[in-house]
Amino acid sequence: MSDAATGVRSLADRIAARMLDASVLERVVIALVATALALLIGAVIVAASGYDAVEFVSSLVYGAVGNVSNLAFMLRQSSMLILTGVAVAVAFRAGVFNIGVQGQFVVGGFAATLGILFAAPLLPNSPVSAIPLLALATLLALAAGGAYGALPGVMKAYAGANEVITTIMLNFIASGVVYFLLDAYLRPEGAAAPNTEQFPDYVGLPGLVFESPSFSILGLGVALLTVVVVYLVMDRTGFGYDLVTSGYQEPAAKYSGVDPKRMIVRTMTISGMIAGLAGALFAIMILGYYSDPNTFPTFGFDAIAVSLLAANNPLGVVPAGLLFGGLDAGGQYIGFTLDVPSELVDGVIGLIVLFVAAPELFRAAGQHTSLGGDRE
Amino acid sequence: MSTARALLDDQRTLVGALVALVAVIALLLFVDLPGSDLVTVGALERALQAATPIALAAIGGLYAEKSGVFNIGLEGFMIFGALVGAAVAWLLAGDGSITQAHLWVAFVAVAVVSGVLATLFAVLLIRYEANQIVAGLAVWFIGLGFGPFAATVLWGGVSSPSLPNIDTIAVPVLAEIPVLGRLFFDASPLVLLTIVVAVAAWAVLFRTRYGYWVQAAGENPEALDTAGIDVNRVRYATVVFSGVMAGLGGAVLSIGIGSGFTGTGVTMVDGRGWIAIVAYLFGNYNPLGTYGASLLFGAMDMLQIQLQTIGISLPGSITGLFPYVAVLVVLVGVGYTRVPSAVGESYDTEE
Amino acid sequence: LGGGSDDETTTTTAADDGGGDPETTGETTESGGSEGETTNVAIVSSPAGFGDQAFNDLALQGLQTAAEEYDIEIQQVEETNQSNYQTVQSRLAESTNPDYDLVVLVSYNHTQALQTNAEAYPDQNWMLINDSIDQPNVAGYTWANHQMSFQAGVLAGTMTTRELPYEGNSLDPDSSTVGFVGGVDGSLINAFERSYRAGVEWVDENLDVTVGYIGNYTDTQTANNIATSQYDAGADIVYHAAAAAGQGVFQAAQDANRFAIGVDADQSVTLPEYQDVIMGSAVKYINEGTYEVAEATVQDNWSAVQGSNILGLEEEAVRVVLGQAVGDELPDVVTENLEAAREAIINGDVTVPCSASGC
Amino acid sequence: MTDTTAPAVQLTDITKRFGDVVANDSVDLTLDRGSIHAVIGENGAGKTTLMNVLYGLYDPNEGTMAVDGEPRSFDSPRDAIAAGIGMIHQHFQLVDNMTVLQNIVLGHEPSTRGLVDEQAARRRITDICDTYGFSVDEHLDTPIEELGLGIQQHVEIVKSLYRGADTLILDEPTAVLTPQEVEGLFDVMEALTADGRSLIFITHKLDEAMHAADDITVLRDGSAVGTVDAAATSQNELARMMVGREVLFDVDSRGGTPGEVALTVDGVTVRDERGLEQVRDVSLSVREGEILGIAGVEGNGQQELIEAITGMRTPERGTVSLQGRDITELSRRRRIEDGVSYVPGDRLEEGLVQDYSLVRNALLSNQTMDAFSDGLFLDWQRIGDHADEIIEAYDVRPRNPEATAKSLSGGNQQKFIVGRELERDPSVLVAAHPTRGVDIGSIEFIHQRFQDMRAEGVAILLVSSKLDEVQKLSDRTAVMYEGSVVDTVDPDDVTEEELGLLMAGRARDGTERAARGAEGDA
Ligand SMILES: Nc1ncnc2c1ncn2[C@@H]1O[C@H](COP(=O)(O)OP(=O)(O)OP(=O)(O)O)[C@@H](O)[C@H]1O
Ligand SMILES: Nc1ncnc2c1ncn2[C@@H]1O[C@H](COP(=O)(O)OP(=O)(O)OP(=O)(O)O)[C@@H](O)[C@H]1O
Ligand SMILES: [Mg+2]
Ligand SMILES: [Mg+2]
Repeated sequence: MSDAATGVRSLADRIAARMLDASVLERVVIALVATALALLIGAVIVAASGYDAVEFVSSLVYGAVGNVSNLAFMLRQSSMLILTGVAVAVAFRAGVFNIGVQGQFVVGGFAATLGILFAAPLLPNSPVSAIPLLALATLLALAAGGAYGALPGVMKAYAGANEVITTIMLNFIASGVVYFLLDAYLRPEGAAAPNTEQFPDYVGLPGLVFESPSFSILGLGVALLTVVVVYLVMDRTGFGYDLVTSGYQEPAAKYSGVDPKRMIVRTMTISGMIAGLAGALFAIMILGYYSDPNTFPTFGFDAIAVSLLAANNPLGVVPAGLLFGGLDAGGQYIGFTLDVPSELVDGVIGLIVLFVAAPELFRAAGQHTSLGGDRE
Repeated sequence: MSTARALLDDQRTLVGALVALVAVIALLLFVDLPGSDLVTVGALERALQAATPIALAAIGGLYAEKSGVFNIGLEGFMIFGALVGAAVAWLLAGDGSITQAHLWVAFVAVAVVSGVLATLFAVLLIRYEANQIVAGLAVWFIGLGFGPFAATVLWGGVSSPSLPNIDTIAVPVLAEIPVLGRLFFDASPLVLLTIVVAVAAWAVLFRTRYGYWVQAAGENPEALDTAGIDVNRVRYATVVFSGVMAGLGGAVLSIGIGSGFTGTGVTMVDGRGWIAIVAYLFGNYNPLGTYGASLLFGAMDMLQIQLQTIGISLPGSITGLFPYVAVLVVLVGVGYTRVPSAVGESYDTEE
Repeated sequence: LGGGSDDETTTTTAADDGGGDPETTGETTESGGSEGETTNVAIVSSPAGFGDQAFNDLALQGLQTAAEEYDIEIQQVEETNQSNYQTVQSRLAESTNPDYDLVVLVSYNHTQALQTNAEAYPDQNWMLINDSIDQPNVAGYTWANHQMSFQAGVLAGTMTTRELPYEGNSLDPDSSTVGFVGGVDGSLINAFERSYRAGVEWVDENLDVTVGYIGNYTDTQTANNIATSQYDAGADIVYHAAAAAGQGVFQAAQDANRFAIGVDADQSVTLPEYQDVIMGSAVKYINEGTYEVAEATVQDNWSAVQGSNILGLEEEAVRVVLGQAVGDELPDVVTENLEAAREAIINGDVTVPCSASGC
Repeated sequence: MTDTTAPAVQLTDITKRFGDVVANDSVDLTLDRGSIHAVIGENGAGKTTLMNVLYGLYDPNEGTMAVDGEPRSFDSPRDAIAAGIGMIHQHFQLVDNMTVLQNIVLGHEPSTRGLVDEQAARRRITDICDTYGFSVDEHLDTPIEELGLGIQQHVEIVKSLYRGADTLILDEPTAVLTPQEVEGLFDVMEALTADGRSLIFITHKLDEAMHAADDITVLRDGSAVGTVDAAATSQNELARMMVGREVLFDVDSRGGTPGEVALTVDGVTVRDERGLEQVRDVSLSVREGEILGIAGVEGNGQQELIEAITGMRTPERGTVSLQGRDITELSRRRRIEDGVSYVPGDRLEEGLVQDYSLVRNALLSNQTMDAFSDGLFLDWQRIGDHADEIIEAYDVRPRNPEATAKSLSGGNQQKFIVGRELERDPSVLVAAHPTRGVDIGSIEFIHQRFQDMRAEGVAILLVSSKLDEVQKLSDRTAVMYEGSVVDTVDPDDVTEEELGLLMAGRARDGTERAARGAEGDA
């Protein structure tokens, strides 16, 4: 019996135990009810605006899982949302509101791009070079995302600057600066679009199960692996215990030997690293080049909703990420099949977040399960 | 003791900085230095305009936070305000052209609609004890989604057609005063109105019983409760007020000094709600200081424009980041601003 | 409100969808519908989205004109995330209900994704606006932004030292400054700026151009502020290349009682409320381009449009049109200068900086 | 004022239950007009609960109240205030950043044309101050946070008077005061009663009750044991009533000979968050197998001192050494690993994570102990076993390791923390109020464990506000007053009374000590 095998088994046991936990059950119920309620309101608005609500909902579903290529698109969005969702969850779990995942994601992807573009000419033009290139890109993305996350962490820990605001400002700054660098220095001669040149063909993830040029099951694998690692760290290591304890009750964490300032910086660094990794995946798997960040999807913001829906639990991020990936894919499908403006789906996501923020609403509405559950 | 001193000192630095700013501006205006190209009466006029939506939202947010509720949804309320203002003015006009009366009615409508939305938000926060940060973010998301959605339903695209805005009003006689006349008395009435609002907000907060209650609700709700005042009622009032003010700030953008609603990207509000939060932190929860801070951010915007106009060439994509960087510098510099101690905690009377 | 962008409720009706199944049809790229049968066209927006009263709306308008003449169903797809273009394109190409005979992609943001998809879906015909790809099933259309901006510069340069009293607005003949307000400071708009500057200097070396960038194409307020700042600093004519945000420039012109130059469409027509300040517009006939390709699709004449089409002054696809209200007041020298500059460019006597696609 | 002969307050048969806990069990209490009535009792006897009932914060389950002879029932403090009752809580209800004046008038602001009429407020406050000899009016425009606790308490009293209180409830008003301030308070109390107002005075200190009050009611386990005339009782009688048995000093054999010096504190000075010097140049040492008790009124720097020792706080000056090794710069985590255990005074915020189960709480401060991890990962199995052991040994109820900490009663929470910290095999144990809120049986057990550990050679620093506990356990007792150690005494040589004098900043013989506390001052 290998350690890994026992590890996985006990992990599975723990997950099962968790799922039976009343407070987890309550959260699942709250998440489901919040989502259903938000969708219901969305459908009502659709109907009130003179569109066909039934068609709206059925297209939403078809667009997500209706056929193989829709499914691939949904899983692609889900992979990104799961990764960024875990990044958010790590920070929120430690009581730090990292709203800057989008910026860290942008910076991480940019670093990965730089690595690939500058190192590729130095390596033989063959598929073998993919391995060192991908490794380098990943490392750079982790480092850049981590550093860009650490910055607001330091500002909070040592200057008391509210991280909600600093991270939002840093999002704007990341997009602006990356755009400038890209347009000024990385745009190929003669091209108009602020895009870098295409990565070499061999840099990418093999499609495997799905024949999509922008989704590989390996991408989903990376996301799930990250989830497992983060879960293990949070649940099974002393560091994870420190982190989660800081989020629950900082004085107790401090009493038990945690340096609160350092913990903030570390948390933000880890969160930023995961966001950076998402950026690398985005550049490598989805784009295959890099572009103006202002045109990127707002994975980093949607991730907040994902994480909240999952009660900031890394395992819960997986179903939540799948749900939001589905909403995303369905929303896009609606965009080019129905007249209903697809922004509506963004609004529905906002409603889900709003409802998830107020569990008391559902408790008051009679969703009482046996235990009070915990509020953060 | 030292914190209190620090606070006082902080106030003084702020006032000092503002005085210095005004002095420099005056100097540049009246003396013919190279800087006089940079700071023109026109630039000041536009800085005052740019400060207006920020200041309105900031003063609202200040009241909410002072009473113990962090309304981080200001940006979202601004989006709704901008949209509703444009929509109501457009709908009122029907096929005809939009008149000044339509615009003013639209302003009132924005106040009402924002008030209703903010009441719902307040119920979630206060009665259902929603996490203030998360719920506030949700308001932003909802604004980002439903704002452009509603625009599409109304206008067939995420933006409205071009709309007229509130005319400037020239106050007879006063408008003739050099510089000041043009800045305040031959300007959009909204600029003047916002200054009046800032002064009134200051007086109410520090000179009336309601102001005392607001302060106590955020600092020690129990003390207020035992003094016989319903803490949550005070908080409801401030949260609704903050929503209304942010909504009006948004309306200023779309029909006050702007020309309709733009819903692409992060919408025309473009982060001003976030800057408003920083403005009242920088203003140390003092409505006058907050107005000054808003003006500073407005001036920052104008500075980067003026730099471009006089041909100091920095890439536009970089100068555009000035305000955001300024926010960071301000936050790191005055990060120790004393936040009311009960912010973020819901309050239940015992039993 | 511009063009026909408000009656866009045109959608596919499943009932008269008579298209065959494309997956099984032959190898040739000429699988488009023949006359008498409904032609399905999808148009995907650029990140700016529809309703920009410029680029996207113009492209759509061309299709709508074609739809009035031929049996065409238009599906508008607004997608503002560049990273989704890959998927949107392939989803449209794979669609069988309806089967699209033509997919129009607005803006170069689609280029990278289309490089893959054009090969992956050889049976699908694509029109790419503002860029081109060397594939048999792609019609690339690029308009010479730089040439029309040069012309705009000629207009501004000619007028700034003259008088033009019109309904309370005026020019200051003593001022030798004109302005430019751009959207995003990048290659694309830099080409507008530099060519405009070259046009101004072609008229008179000693004229000054002040330049400002908004940072996006949406913030009308900032556009207004920049233009006002330029008028304050002595500019009496401001040219904008800022899509929807450009309205702020016209407003500023009205407040300052000065003049402005529009872009993409004849904005004195599309935005009549500003016609008193719009001296002229640098126009590109994107609508004619989309019309042309739609027509070719209906008539099964793909080879006529396939390939890279760069449309400039010579093709009469771009030019400066004078404002519908102010135009009549302009002295003849304007038309003379514009014509002279046009000929010089076509002859190669004048080289306009940058290219159709950027700097 | 309907009936001038009726008592100011008459409580009859008041019963208040919290779930199974009977906090007040048909309590009677009569407060005569113009008198001071002391209420005494052990921790948890139900004093505060009774007062909260009177102040309208709690609804009694049974019983009636009469004010000035009229039956009343209060739904909220607002009603109580309207009926002329004021309460000064253990924790002051003041808004820190508002001025004294604003605090006093809060909720009852005189206004003219919308604006608060400061002049009117000022006049009324000055009147009140002049009548009773408060100096509060000298600080009317000062924010509360700049004032000392003594003045803050006066502000609280003036606030109640401003609101028209005839009857004042003072809940443990002396706990946070210096002896001089206590004297000042007693003067004020006298002036108030002379003016016809009535006071309820809650205290733990028998001498204070006897000195200040006219009548004394003793509560025990929620019931009123009896009411006595303060002039005609003795401390012994009161103590017997409080505890329910004769109180005897059971000084245990202290046994054993202390070994090497384990913990040394040398010239340590500590400032708090507000920059105030809370510990001034303190030096002391604890040997292996020795218990050093620290006695003192709460708020005299004990907390800051032990935080400097345990690594929760960085001292401004001075060194802390462990077995001769300077650990001043070591992090809290390193100190835990080096064998410094710490039972914190604040069990709700620091000692336990309220939302965690007991199993997860068993890991708190044990995160880096080898025993609980197998290399990379935590061994939750072993942590669970450890939680079971603590629950078993320290009689923590309920016996459910999955119960969340917040679902436990205060005493059980405390037992769990003590168990966790004592069972780590520390070389130094720092304990703050280890038996606070713990029932008698468990107190004996914990005390036994302290003595066992001393026998095993652990150096123990014990901070407690219970003098009997310090007297019983410690080998030496250091007394802290205003941040300094004023004396270190042998518990066998000193009476509780003498300790009390030291704690009050006086010499053992009662003479005014030459202002020693003022050394580092000015
Ligand atoms: N809100 C409450 N819910 C449940 N139990 C409570 C509550 N308040 C008090 N109790 C319990 O009622 C009993 C009496 O508590 P009370 O606070 O009146 O004691 P006290 O005499 O004031 O003690 P101390 O001297 O420590 O202040 C205790 O067992 C306490 O734990
Ligand atoms: N504020 C409160 N709100 C709700 N429940 C409370 C509160 N305070 C105490 N309790 C509950 O009341 C019960 C008794 O608590 P209390 O603090 O009186 O115990 P205790 O008398 O200190 O216990 P022990 O005898 O172990 O010292 C416990 O179940 C506790 O969880
Ligand atoms: Mg008590
Ligand atoms: Mg107890």
